[in-house]
Amino acid sequence: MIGYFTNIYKVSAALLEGMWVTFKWMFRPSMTVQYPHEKLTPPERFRGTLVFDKDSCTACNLCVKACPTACITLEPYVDPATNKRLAKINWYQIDFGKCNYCRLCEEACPTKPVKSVRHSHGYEWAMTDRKEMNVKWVRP
Amino acid sequence: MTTEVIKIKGADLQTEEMILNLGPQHPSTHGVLRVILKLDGEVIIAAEPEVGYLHRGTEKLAENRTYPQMLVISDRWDYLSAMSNNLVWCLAVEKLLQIKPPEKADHLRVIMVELNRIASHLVFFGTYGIDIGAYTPFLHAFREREKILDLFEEVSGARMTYNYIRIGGVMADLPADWVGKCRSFLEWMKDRFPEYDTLLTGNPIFQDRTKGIGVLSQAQAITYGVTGPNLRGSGINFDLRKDEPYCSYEKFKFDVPTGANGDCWDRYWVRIQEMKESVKIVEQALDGLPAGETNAKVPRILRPPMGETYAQIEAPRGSLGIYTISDANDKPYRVHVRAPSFINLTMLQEILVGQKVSDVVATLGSIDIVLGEVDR
Amino acid sequence: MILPVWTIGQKRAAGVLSGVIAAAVGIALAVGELPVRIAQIWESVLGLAAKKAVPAIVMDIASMVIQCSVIIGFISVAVMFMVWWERKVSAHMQSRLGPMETGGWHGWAQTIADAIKLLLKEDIVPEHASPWVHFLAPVVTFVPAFLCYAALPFGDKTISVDLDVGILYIFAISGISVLGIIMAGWGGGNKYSMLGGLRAAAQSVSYEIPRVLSVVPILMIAGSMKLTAIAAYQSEPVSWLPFLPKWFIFYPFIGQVSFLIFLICSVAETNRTPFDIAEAESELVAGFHTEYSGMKFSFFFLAEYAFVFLSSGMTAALFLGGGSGPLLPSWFWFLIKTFAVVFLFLWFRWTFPRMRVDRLMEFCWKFLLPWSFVNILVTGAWLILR
Amino acid sequence: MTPASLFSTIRTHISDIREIPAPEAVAGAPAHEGKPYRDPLLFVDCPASKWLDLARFLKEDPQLDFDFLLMVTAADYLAPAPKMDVIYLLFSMKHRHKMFVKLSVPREGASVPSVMGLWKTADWQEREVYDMYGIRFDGHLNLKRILMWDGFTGWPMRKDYVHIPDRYDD
Repeated sequence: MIGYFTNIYKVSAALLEGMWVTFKWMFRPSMTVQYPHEKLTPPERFRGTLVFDKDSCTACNLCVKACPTACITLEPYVDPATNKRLAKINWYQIDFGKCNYCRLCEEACPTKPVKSVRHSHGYEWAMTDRKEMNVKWVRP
Repeated sequence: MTTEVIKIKGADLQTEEMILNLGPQHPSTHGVLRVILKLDGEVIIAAEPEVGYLHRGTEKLAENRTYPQMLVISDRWDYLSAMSNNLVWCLAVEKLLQIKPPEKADHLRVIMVELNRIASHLVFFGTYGIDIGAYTPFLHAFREREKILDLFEEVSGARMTYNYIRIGGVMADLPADWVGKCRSFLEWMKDRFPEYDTLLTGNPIFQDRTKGIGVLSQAQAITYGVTGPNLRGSGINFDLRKDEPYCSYEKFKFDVPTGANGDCWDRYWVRIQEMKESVKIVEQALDGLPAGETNAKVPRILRPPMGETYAQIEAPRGSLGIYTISDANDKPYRVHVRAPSFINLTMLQEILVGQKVSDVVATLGSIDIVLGEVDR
Repeated sequence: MILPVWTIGQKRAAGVLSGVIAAAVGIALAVGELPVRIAQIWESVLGLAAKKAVPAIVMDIASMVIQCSVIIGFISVAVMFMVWWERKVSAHMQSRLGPMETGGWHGWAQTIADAIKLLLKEDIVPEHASPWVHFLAPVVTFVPAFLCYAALPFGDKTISVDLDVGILYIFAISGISVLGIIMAGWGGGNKYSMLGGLRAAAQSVSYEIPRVLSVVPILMIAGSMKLTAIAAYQSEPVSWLPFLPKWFIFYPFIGQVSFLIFLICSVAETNRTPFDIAEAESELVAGFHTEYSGMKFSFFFLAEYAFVFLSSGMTAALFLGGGSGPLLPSWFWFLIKTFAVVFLFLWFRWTFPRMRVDRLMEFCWKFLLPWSFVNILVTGAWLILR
Repeated sequence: MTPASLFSTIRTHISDIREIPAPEAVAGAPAHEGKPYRDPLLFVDCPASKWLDLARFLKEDPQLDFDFLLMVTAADYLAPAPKMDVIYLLFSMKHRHKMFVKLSVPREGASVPSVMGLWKTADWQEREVYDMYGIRFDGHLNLKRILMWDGFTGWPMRKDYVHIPDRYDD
């Protein structure tokens, strides 16, 4: 008999404790970042959309080999006079539909001080058509 | 093995079973899983899970990707604990190459894997609360997980597909104030555990919904090859971090929680205790963080020698193993991923028989499967 | 527990909140006792009508129409407020913000936007649903909620129909809405909603009995089923405890037990957690109202919140002394107490998990029912010995 | 128990199984590749017909007690000789030792006795091997595709699998 009542007491005490936790949290500041008004600044190593620097790239194809999903295609610049391939880039295309933002291309890129293909901190990018996913940089 | 359907023949009353499809579009199947239930009223006669909706053919992909590129694919197996997937792949390749990562890399790996275990168990805690009907724990759990993901974002650059643990070490050293932030997170986490206990663990309605349901006996657990918290929930003290210590786990003192009678409550309780243990491990790893560089010497084009190896670690969902056969060129000849969720799911067809519909959700939630890993 | 320091946003919100409360109290004091005001207006209208020789029957119809529209208007406004309030309370309990954008400060116009959206939504009737049952289900669920408000006392003497069997009337009419839920479950034609409908039927029927029995002690003490009489009985202070008002909740053993049983059963009656097995999201997806969209869905929503307000109104009237309270007018006291009980309903929903079907039935038949009988026994004994 | 002693206890009971030797460095292999590596475990090759009673012996013998089937997989070889290996990794919970068993089967129309009766985890893993490699497991209660959809033709994981372009290839 006593067990019956102690059981009731224990059950209701546990239920009330649970309610106290939610009540306590009601008056604490919330964690939400209201996106359009407040924006989080991504940390320094954040892997945002890829950015390509046309001039410093030497068309060495290392990034094409490093990419796991082979979404980078490029064409080196051929000098029209001597039609020899120069260490410059003609056009460089990344298919963002297949890219999975893994930074392997940036690590493979040998260009010194600043890498020619690297991740920027941009995360707000949307497109309405699939073809827009193939971003192409053309060096005149 | 489909259990044969027991035809219930009342003398006059001919009750025939109702076939109910749980999934693949269902809020509580944690992904794209379909369970065909044969119901008699609310009691289940036969259950046949059907998988394969999220099959991306990682083993075929692995055969034409170089060893470092395969890391990116490994993030996508158990997408709630990508660090463990990276770690098991790196351990397999390091075994083939016979190289040993430096001391600091081991510590960093342990910190990352244990933080990832806390994040993965927090997702379990949140979604299991919702399966049983309590909505608030989910939000509280994801608030804590958000803090862990911020830490990962600072160290590796991404929130879910980290690609941080590399063959021979780690991608880069910790940023400057990372250790301070990690310690403050651990303090914050320690205050949250008593709250979780009052919110769900101690709640009599929750206990009433999970105690004695979906009982998995020790013999069943072993014959079904179940590993991880589900196995420890049935009382078998088997944890790869203690049995086959990899990347310097033997240096850390932590105990392995085991349940008593293998029902949903024990599996839930084991995971909550494991979170507390992981906090202890991360603290010890942070205290003993040695100096020194973080990468072993690894050739740029990786060509492991001929041979085959099986490396396994204690992932949050069980023992995750990689079996690779290499024929000495830069792409693996054959890779097989021993996914714990895929094997833990097999026991579903035997446990569910005889249960009620609302218990299906509790049992399925307590096994804690991730469909990315089931279908690979 | 050190009180956490509040952010600027919270300080501003607290400021606005206290402003709103002060304004409400100001209006309440200005309006004063409602019946006195209404009586004055009503005399002047009658005088006008007498001069124009308007027949008496027209006056009665006019008064009925006015009363109905006042009640329907009040209910829809109250329901809209409650929907918004539930979303804000649940958000803050889960350390998030809830609606913030629509309508400026803390998204107060969110429910109005939802209502308009639901009005404009296409009303889908599933292909293998039986049309009439599907069409009538929301009506059968929704109309009883409004009928019951006729007998609810919003303060002393502000009651539209002062039935002397008020409580019986409310219990009887609110029983019909279970029929609506079963029709919705069966009418929808899909397996999940049928399961939901069956569960809701079993639950509502079995929780009706302890709910009614828990009110019996109050009838025995107050001696009548008239809600206004019960409210009047509770207004003077209790003889042996001078500062405590004579509310039924303060009666030593009887009051607390019947209050708790009544509260638990009304939570179960309105299908809210921890008893919401009818629309258990994780198992039955949305239970009986999966097959409804647009206006019909909002009827179910309206019915649920109307019943929540009705149950908390009755709890306030029966246990917390309806309109009695110092200083402020009685209808304002009634609103404060009702919204306090509504807050309890919300609080339960965002803290407790859901009970399993058979455990829920067992809890009702093996725990609540015997305790309500014991309660009646104790009241009887106390009445004889007094 | 060390692999050698393991092998000797098994050898006494079942005669015609042989231990697969660890691969040595091929004579002409370039130096930087390093010595071939294999896990220091016992690798046993067993003819498909003998597999069922070997499995039962491994499971029931108290000294070995392999009660835990960790993994079932397969590998497809074209180069030296066209064959397929079905690979089992067995583990003992009590003695904490592991062992590989390989069954080499021909590439066409291969069938291996199913060990579903001994270890229930083999149910789905054997279905996956069937789904990926086309190796039939006789005695399996529910042998049908598990990861690919039922209407899929061909065995995707075989080395000579050619993908038939379907509507998903844009």
